[in-house]
Amino acid sequence: MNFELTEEQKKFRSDIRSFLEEEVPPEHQAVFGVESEEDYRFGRSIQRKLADNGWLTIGWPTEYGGGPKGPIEQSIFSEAMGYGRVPRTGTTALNIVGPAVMYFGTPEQKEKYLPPIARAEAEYCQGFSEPNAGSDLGSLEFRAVRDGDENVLNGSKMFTSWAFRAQYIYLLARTDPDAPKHRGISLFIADVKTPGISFRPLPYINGSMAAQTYFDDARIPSSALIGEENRGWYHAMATLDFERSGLERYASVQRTFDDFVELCKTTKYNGKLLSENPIARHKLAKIKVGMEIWRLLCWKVAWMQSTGAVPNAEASVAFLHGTVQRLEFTQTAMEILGLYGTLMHDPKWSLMRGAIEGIHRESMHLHGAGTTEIHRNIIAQRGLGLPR
Amino acid sequence: MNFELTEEQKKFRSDIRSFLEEEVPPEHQAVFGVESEEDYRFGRSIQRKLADNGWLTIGWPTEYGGGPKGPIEQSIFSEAMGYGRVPRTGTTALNIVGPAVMYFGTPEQKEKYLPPIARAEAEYCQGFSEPNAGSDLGSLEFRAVRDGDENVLNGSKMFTSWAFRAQYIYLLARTDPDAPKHRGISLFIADVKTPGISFRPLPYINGSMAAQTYFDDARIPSSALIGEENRGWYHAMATLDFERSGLERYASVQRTFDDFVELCKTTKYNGKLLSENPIARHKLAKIKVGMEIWRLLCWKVAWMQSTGAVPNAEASVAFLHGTVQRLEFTQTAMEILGLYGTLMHDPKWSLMRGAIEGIHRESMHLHGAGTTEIHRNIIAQRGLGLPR
Amino acid sequence: MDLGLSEQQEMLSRAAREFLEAECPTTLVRELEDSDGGYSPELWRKMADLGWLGQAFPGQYGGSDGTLIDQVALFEEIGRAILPSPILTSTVLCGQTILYGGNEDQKAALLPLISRGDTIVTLALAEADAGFDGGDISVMATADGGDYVINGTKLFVPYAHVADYLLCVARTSGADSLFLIDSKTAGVNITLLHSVAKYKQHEVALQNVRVPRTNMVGQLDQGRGPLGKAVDWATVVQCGEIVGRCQKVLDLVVDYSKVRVQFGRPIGSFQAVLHQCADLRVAVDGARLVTYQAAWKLVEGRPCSEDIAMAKAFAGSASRQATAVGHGIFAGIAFTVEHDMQLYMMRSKIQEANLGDSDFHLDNLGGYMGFPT
Amino acid sequence: MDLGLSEQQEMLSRAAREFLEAECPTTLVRELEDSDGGYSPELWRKMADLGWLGQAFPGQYGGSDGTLIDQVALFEEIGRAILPSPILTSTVLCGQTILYGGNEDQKAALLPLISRGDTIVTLALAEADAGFDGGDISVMATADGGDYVINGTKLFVPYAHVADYLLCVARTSGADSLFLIDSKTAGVNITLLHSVAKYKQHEVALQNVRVPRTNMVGQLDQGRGPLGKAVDWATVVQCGEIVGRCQKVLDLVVDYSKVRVQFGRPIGSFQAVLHQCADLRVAVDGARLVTYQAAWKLVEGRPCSEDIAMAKAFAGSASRQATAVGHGIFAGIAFTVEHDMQLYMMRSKIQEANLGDSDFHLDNLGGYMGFPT
Repeated sequence: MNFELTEEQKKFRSDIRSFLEEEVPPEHQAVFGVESEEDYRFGRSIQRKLADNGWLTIGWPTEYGGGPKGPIEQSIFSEAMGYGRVPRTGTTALNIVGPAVMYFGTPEQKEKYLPPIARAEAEYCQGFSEPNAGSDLGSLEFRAVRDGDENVLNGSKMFTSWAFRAQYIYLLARTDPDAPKHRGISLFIADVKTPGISFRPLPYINGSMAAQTYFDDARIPSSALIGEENRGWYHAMATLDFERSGLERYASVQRTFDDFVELCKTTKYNGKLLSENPIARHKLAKIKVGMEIWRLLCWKVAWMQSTGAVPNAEASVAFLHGTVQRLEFTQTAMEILGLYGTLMHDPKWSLMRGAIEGIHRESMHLHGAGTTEIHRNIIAQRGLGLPR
Repeated sequence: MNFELTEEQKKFRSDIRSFLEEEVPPEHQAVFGVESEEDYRFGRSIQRKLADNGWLTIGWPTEYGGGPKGPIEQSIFSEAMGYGRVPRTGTTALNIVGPAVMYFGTPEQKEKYLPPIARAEAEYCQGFSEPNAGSDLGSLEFRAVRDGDENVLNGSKMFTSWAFRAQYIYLLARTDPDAPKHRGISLFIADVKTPGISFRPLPYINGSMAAQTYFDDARIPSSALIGEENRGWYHAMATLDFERSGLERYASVQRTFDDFVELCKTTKYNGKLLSENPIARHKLAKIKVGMEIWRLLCWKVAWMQSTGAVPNAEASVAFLHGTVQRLEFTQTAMEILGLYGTLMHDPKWSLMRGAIEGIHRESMHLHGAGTTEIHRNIIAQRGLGLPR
Repeated sequence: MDLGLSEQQEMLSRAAREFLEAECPTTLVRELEDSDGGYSPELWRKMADLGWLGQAFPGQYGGSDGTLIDQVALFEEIGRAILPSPILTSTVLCGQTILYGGNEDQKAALLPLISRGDTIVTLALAEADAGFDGGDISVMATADGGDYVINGTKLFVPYAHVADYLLCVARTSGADSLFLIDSKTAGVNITLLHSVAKYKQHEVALQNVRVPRTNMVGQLDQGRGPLGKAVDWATVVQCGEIVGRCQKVLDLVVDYSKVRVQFGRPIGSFQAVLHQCADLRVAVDGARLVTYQAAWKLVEGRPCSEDIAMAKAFAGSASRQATAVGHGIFAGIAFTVEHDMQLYMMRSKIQEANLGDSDFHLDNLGGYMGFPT
Repeated sequence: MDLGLSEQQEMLSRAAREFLEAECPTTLVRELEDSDGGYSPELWRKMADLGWLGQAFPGQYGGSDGTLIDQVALFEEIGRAILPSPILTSTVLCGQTILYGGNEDQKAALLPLISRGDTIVTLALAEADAGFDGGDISVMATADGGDYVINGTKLFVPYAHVADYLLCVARTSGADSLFLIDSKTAGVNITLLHSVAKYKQHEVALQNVRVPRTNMVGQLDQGRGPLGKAVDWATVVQCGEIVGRCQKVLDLVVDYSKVRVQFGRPIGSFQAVLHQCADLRVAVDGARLVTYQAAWKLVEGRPCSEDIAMAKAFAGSASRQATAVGHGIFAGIAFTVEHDMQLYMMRSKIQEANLGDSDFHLDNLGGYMGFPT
């Protein structure tokens, strides 16, 4: 048993931390979401530098220009990115599309899609959810019909994050309407400029801009099919496992928690430091415990991956705990802040640039990567063997 | 709107409180369950005195020797019994069997069964649950087959509280195995001395003694059928509504809470009063709020009944809140007590005669009158109209 | 015992609900978020006509002689509609303070104006280092001839930008006094704060603001008396507003759960959803009862400090629960700005913090229970 | 990084589980509850033979040179089996104290005896007005010639009735010192307390108990040093025992949920049941990780006060959750004495309180975080 990194890994951690500290000063950090064009561009520029340093794809197999390190280094990278509050960009490409193309793509697809991702030049959005297919993703209605060497796409996708930044949309479409629910679905990569694709802006409450996406007889080349036809559901599930630790999310919350603890030690209210309030002390200690549990659960996933094991329930355990924990932290912090919790990023009076109010909104994201209910189902059914 | 009782009701409350204070001194109070023979006999003797005072059946219709008061007085009575920690006896008879006989019994049955109940002379146990029919009571397998002017009973009943005190068992049996689930069930009252009925002791963790009850060709007169044949399920559900406020349960917990708050104000630990611990203060304040909510939810049920309304979801709301609240209180109190929470009724060292440890065990009764899950279903489906 | 509203109160509630459903849909709420004023003067006028703005004032001051119970019932509807307006600060907090502490001239002059909606008054109490209950007030009022000169900065002052008067809590010789400051007085500087739900609260910087002595409400150094009573009253009203909002969130998730189908079934048939709804129902029912009990006791003149503390503490937790349940059940769509759930969530932050959050009231309650501090 | 047990540790765990499943079924646990001794001398002997009783002692004292990680792994199995025995107090708490604080003679004399199971030592620390961490100790030890004379009363002393020695924390001149008291010494009065799970803990009244100076463990007035280290060690072991018990409860409810049919379906297919199981799994996984992390840091000689506090605080909450989930899912039958769930619930109370409950450790943690008291 060993809870520590190797010397080499520690060196990597220290290098990336130093790099990010220098390159991402506080005014450029994303306290929670990525709100502005400037934030986005800045985030991309950082990723390009990370790519130049060989770090961006450190968890990728060497044959695709990655590595040559494994899941532990990938996790160190993610944790550092989160703790450094680097504005998030390119994550769908790096964590989802890249691995899918590696595992299921043709040589041509690999050559076309992977290098731009690895150089932080390509941005992808994801077209999985639909208006009538949320947690029940298998019931999707979006159609892709083969017509010669093209596929004709029709339907609508919800929650297309990054739609207005992306060059590509990575999507699931029903290709065999007669097959059982999960067996008639295929994966595609579509250029967002394809005629027939349009986006309706769908701003999120965390300040970032997503879209609802409409496909009206949008024709894409059949060469954009990723993997086997009608096996898309299974491909998508398999590549979910690539970056499952959730360390980036954890670390960004940990950073805000650490800042908040510091704030409580230095801020007086009604003549007393916030940290002198025994209730605040007790609650923050409790949250510290929950945060540490979160960190450990994430690292357990990373460690399992490093041994070649496929975490499944374990990733849901980490995700579920994190979602609950983040909400508890932000609700508690809002209470400790009192009236200051009603301020957003007020130039004069906000504490921590409104980070607590912001992360409180972010914590309303109780459904990311499947709702918390779905994660509970995964844990119970796959992890504990309960009947469906 | 008026949260207060009438002068007359206050007088009644004050009378019954004084009576119970005098008649049930601390050494006779049931801190949680009724453990000993002596407790039981004492409880019965109090009920007989209450009957003499005309209070025991104050909520019964006058035609059956009750009242002439209504649900409010009934609730005052229940609350006083709980707060006075009167050892509970005869509750199945008074709250369940009595009303069922009143509503559905024949004149002969009323004459036979009601007066002994009203005089606190009859004790009943209840035979509803079965080994394979817990929350899903409608799936009961216990059979009653008509044979001439007798019914032959076969099967087993679980959780027969009071089995060893009772003269009668009030039970549900399947009389038409071919009818849909809830439509082939009938209600009976069986004398526990009937040949073929036997009891296996089933002690509860709160110290009281129940039984698993076996019926092996037990023959009871068909005149013991209560109400219509095959309508027993509906009769049973209808008479559940008689005393639904749950005030007795609430009040007994409130009493322990009040005692505990007093204890915290007077007991030093590590040189400080327990009440000086700000975390204890905070938690106890929170529990006080939850207890008050419980009281109000119970009284809302009582008040609804007093207006002629039939509380349904409301009774489940009160019950559910109470179950959660009691557990929270006892877990918190155990934490505040530290090592003292590991003591039962130790003659020398227990605080509050081990009441907190005892009520902690009692609070493991997370399933009484249907599991908490069932109450949530009732609230959601009957109260909020959610689909089944 | 009668735990229900009277027929008249039920009528008031129904009428208010119908009025607000017609006049204050969430589209208006969104418009008002983006407006400078943060409330609709047109709607404000109608509210005045309905008697809402002087609901609890005596008839002699243009009021409707309503009780706190009536006001809670009305604010349940206001909370349900998440109506943005200065009604709580102007008619309840300031109105009640003037009613409790003002002299006859002040009452006769101001209350009818407030009641008619012609004058808006807002309470300037909180400061940078002190919560709503004041702690040590740093804004100073110094006597100077027949005037007082006021200096210092107030924070979180709602609707100061549209207020005709600021009811300002300031330190005088020995303790706190209350001053009505005409908001157009020289030296009053009002800056909008960047707040959730674009709530119109402000920094109010007071620089040598000169106020005639006759604008003092209540006696010198005794401002806390009437203010405390008004805060008690307003806290109960705030609870009513929270209850109304939570009930609305419950209604919304229940309606959605009946129609949203996933895995071939309405999601309301899934226990996980159903149980969250049931638990929220428990919380809302409880919050409502404890709120009305506090209102009833205050109306009856009974001791009610404990009850008020319990009401606000529990309403706060019901509010957090409603937010979590709403976002959990609506899931993805509730994370979008165009969905209404965020409107309720955003306001939860203001209402939970306003007039003391759960922890503040639990701390008070601990004191009432006789625990040493 | 390696968050798993080593192959050898896995083997130890498996062997321990198999052994305890065979030797310590819950029928034995029930028998031992009702026995006077509260443990099985026969089983105790076998545990000694397996090397469990000297698991973490150096080989030179008859131990197995195991680490704290090995011991946590073993105690997961002991917790799972809810094995009643004095192993925690004798070999862990007292054994480690002697190891940290004893002189060579004491170690050479006692540790092999403890390790072989021939001698049982128990810690007499808590008193009526002071928790396990002592606060102000009132039991006094006064020097008298070559002896010390000890007076006062200890409470909650586990297995005192079968202990050969009491390791007693007593006030000497300036601070606390540790004394090994032969339990047969005149003036030692041991009274069984009426405890949950019939746990054998005692009042130990000490009346002019005379102990030779050579029985002092560690230096005069410096007993807290070795004791504190042993308590840290034992707290992590206690967490391991809790994790094992919670895992067992989870396993039991999962197994039951698969086979118990209600409404025509196994109850595990109902979301309400399924989600409670999932949430408990999260808690148990988390408690295990944070416990092993504390163990690992202690083994590595790194600062670990925070980690120990976090482990016990979280294990305590996982334990409360396991109790509630177990009783909630087993429902009615778990309320009967004949069902095993109550055995786990009853022990949860002892294990949660032992060596500081969640609130105690959260308070410590607050201090480590730099919050003022």
